[in-house]
Amino acid sequence: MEQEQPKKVRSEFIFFAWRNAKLRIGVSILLVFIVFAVVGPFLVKYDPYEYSGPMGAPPSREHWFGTTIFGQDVFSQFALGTRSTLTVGLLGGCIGTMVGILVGLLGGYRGGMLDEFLNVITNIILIIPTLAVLIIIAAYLEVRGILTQSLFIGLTAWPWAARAIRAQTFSLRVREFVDLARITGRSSLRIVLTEIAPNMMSYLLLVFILQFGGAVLNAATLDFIGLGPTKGVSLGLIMNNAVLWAALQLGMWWWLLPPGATIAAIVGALYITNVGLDEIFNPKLREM
Amino acid sequence: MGRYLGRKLLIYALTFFLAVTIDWMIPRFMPGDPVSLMIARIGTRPEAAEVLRGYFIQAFGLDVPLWQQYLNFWKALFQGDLGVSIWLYPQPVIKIIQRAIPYDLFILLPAILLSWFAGNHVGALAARARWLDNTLLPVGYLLTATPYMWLAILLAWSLGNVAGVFPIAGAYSFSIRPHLSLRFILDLLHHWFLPFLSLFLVMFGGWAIGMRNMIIYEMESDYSRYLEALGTPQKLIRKYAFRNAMLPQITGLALQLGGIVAGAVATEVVFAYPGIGYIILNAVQNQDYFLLQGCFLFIIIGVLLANFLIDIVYVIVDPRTRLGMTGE
Amino acid sequence: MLSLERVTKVYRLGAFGLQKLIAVRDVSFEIGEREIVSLIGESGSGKSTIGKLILRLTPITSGTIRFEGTDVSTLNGLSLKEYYRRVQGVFQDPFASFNPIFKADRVFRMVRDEFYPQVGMREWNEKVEGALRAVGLNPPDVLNKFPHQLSGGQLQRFLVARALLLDIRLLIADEIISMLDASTRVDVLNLLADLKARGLSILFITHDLSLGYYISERAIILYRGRIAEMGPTDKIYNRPLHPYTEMLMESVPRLDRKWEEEGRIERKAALTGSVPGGCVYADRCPKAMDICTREEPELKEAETGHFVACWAR
Amino acid sequence: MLQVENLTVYYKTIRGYVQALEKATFTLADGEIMGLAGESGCGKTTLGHSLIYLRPPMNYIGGRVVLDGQELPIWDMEKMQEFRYRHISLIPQYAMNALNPTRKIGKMIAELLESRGVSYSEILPELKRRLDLVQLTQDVLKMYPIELSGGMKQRMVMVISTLLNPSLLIADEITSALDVSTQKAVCEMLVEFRDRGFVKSTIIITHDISILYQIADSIMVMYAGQLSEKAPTEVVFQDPRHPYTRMLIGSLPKVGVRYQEERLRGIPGSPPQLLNPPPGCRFRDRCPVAFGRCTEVPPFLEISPGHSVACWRAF
Repeated sequence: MEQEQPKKVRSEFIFFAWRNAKLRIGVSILLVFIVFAVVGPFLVKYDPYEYSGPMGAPPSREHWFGTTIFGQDVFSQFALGTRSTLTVGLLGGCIGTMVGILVGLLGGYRGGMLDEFLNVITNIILIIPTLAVLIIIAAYLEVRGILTQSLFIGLTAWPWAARAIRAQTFSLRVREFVDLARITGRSSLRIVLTEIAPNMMSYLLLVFILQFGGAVLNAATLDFIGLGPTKGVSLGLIMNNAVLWAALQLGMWWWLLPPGATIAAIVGALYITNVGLDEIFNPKLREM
Repeated sequence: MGRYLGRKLLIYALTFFLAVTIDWMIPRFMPGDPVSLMIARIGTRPEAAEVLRGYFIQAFGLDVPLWQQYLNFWKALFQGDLGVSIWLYPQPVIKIIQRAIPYDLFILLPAILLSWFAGNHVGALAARARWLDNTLLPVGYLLTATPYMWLAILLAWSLGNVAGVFPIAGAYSFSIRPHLSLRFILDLLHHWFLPFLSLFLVMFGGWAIGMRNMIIYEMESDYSRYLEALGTPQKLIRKYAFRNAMLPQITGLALQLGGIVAGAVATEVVFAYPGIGYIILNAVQNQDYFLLQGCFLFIIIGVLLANFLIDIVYVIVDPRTRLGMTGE
Repeated sequence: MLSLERVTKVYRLGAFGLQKLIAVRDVSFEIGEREIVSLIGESGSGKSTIGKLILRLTPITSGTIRFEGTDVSTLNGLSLKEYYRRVQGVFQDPFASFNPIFKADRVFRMVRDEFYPQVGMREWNEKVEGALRAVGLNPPDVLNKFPHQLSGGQLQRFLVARALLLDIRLLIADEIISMLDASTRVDVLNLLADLKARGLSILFITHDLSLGYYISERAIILYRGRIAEMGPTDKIYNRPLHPYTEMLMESVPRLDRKWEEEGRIERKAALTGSVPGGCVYADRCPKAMDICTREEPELKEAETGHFVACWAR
Repeated sequence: MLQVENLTVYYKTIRGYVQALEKATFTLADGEIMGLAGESGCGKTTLGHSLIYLRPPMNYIGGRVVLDGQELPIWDMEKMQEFRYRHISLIPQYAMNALNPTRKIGKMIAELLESRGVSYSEILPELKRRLDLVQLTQDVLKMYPIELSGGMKQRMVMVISTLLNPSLLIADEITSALDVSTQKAVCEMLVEFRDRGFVKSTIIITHDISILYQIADSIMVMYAGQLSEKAPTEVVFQDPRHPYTRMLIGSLPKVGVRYQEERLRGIPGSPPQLLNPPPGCRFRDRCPVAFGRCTEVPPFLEISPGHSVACWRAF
């Protein structure tokens, strides 16, 4: 019976994961959008910028989400936009998390002047409003693609992650199992990778989810100001065009509402997943 | 206390220094020649292009060595010279920004303070009333997940376009000239309400959730348990928990400032509200780089000032920083 | 075998390391072959820091630590690994000593990876089982389990077994039984005595005086990073020379006599605490003289092998 | 005078009930300082806390608690409110963090007292006298907890907890975080509080039996959720009747004992899981004198005045 313990631990995790409604809801919504982002563009009948139908027509059989004021198919834009928005979120979230992990682990494990230095840098970038920097950078870029956008979003979003990971590393570093690895003659890099990082996996997942959500929102805001990808479509860009071409004044709700609702749903699902995972990883938050 | 504020001030000074440097660096070190780019985008006749080029080179100060350009940039900055706008040529950038700032304060101050106040109180209530908790949590998460501009669009469409209760563009009606009268003030407030509400709502969700989580954490802490074991009524325990949960919320306010700025920019764009955000949109559309740079600097300065104010408030409310017991 | 010469450790605190905390100051002592030395002190005495310095877990500020004649601070890479082959440590918290997400026997695998990559799996497993039996564990009971499935006592034995896999000469035992239950404490303590019988030397770091008496031949009393008194255990316990040691001996809850039976120590002395110049104990010392607040006393040999740092002696 | 009868408290977990306290029956006389000893997880803290503050995941299963002739509604968080602090009080294990970090201590005490309907200004002179007694200056009332050292906070909490002269005081592991010298001072203060009548009786929960030898009038030993033995301190040390008590005391190193001369022995094995404990005496597996009868739960019986044991061999 004793031998079965480890299995029990794992099954306990699954038990809580399954029982957690927040996680179930969050993950299902995310899955729906991810599937849509993958499959959606194949269902599209028109080029997103092609003038393919009547101008400013409400949703119909032919144009599921109606058309823009120029007669472009909103659904085509929407399907491609969802894909690019999720891509930016994923890439930007990855980059932000990576840099955060690097800076946090390095400063937290090494300590001393290096940490002091990284800490000051982190604090400075934390204070500077990310969007302002992004606007300046994006404005001067001649060609903006999804990749550059993700890169810049990731590179400005890491500070809080670094701070949180640094604090975690700090508390793990003084644990005795790290000392034990050191007196076994392990190198610092190996200790960080094999002793400290595995203990933060759940935490890193949470950080990534939040970075993901943040990147989606940041990208949407940038696109909305008109600093999005110079080619291609994104959900922010759809809203940008809609507002610029007076969709509000004309009451073209089909042009205005779907992109924002999708962003809200994706980010909301990410947040809810985050809370659910937090409850599972952190037994204190479990409701008995 | 001195140490705490001193350290913060040092960081702010470094931040400002870095921000100005970024502002100076980006047009010079980004790939491509910004001057040709601008001229190409403005797309004038060749003769005019030459004049423009001369002007730009002089304005950027590109004809002197880099270090001198950098020093000149700082010098001009301290003289309040941020260059001349291209979009509203020949108005100085600083004038345009000065005109916009009152609108930003008018929207942001009430939205930040009220959402913070209301969010904290509602969050604290949610921590003890289960029905409120069950409704507040989903609503709160949905609100924080909503992009600022979309909530703005939603409000403008529903309350402005469909219901027709509020205007959806501008700071006041075109038909009225700004002057001090009840009619004008009411008109101002009428235009102000929707942008304010959209900012307020998004922020409110975040504060309420933050407060709810913090207060639950505080109610589980050792001092709460001790008071409970001594039979203290819940009222006092909650009061303490609320007070202590406020502290991280104050720090949170400082951390959220960047996001709030972004929100304000997006909201102003939706409502064509003549604050910095609206200027940024126009600067972007008109390739007005001087104006963008100026806006960037003003945002940084505003955020730093706000951060410092929050620090002072924090020192006043948390005895631990006053006694120099914590470093961060 | 191991000698410390005027070892000092200063921690830098606060922003940019502007504040200093002297954790250990001018500490010199030796550990001989087959000897158990107790390092006794209250919290903040620097006893754990000394253990960490010997294990090279934190850099030394000044002074030298020599192991069999070699300056430990000069070691690096392979030579440091050789040092760890001979000097090992076991720490206070058995549960924190194991990475909670891995099985407990991972600590053995790590030793093999780092020190014996050439040894075959079968031979290695036999060696591990031998070490486990040597510390009184039944291999099938404890192998292939997660740390939380084992008791604190079992985990501490596990770590001793881990050290035994190497050719160790010196074991630094830092408060290794303070978190164990009374019923298993003494067994781990006895294990240390068995190790000594196998030819090991042990530095037994503790805050519990009765444990120090049970296990060690020599004891060192630390107070705020300085050695207050050092000498054969029975002499220190039965005829303490330093007023601090005296106070400790009176305060420790003993099972052979009650506090009331002796004169009550001045309570105030035990409760204040500020940092003066001169002797660090002067502010609490009932025998403090003028010189105590001005100059710091050196460690002097009061009788053969019994050292004390006190102006009153 | 405290009478506890068949008090049973379980912890609710997802796998079922952890039987942390099983049918505890004992009495505590006025003026008695009783030490409650046992290994970690034996239920001593559960017993202590259930007397004042029984909240989930602790579940009241059964039993009666009578204090000074009045039955305590320990299963009812609300009704217990009246008894807490005034009649039963607690010095928690986490005394170092028990004070609100952002309130001045004096103000916190004032608010605490007012909330219980006691006038701060009336009690202030007595509060100051007691601060003197525990060697704290009156200035601490104007300080924040962070300005106090660990030992000072510990004493501050001692004064606060006993300010209303409760009949019963539960002191939970109050010495474990302290240095030897401070530990002694704090223990002596506990005795003095009793001597001066600030509290009638005290339960000291600790894993350090040598402390109990110094200050307790009686010692109650618990094992795996069951009471093993309760007797006056001297009797527990001179003539323990439960094998667990005997082995536990036998395993304690004493100054004057060295391993070369007298090799002490621990208790082999480990306590049973309390999720599904084996029937009968829970010490059975580790007991050197266990026999057939031990599969039945031994009653906790008084074998001589003030000396109760739960062991078939002792009857």
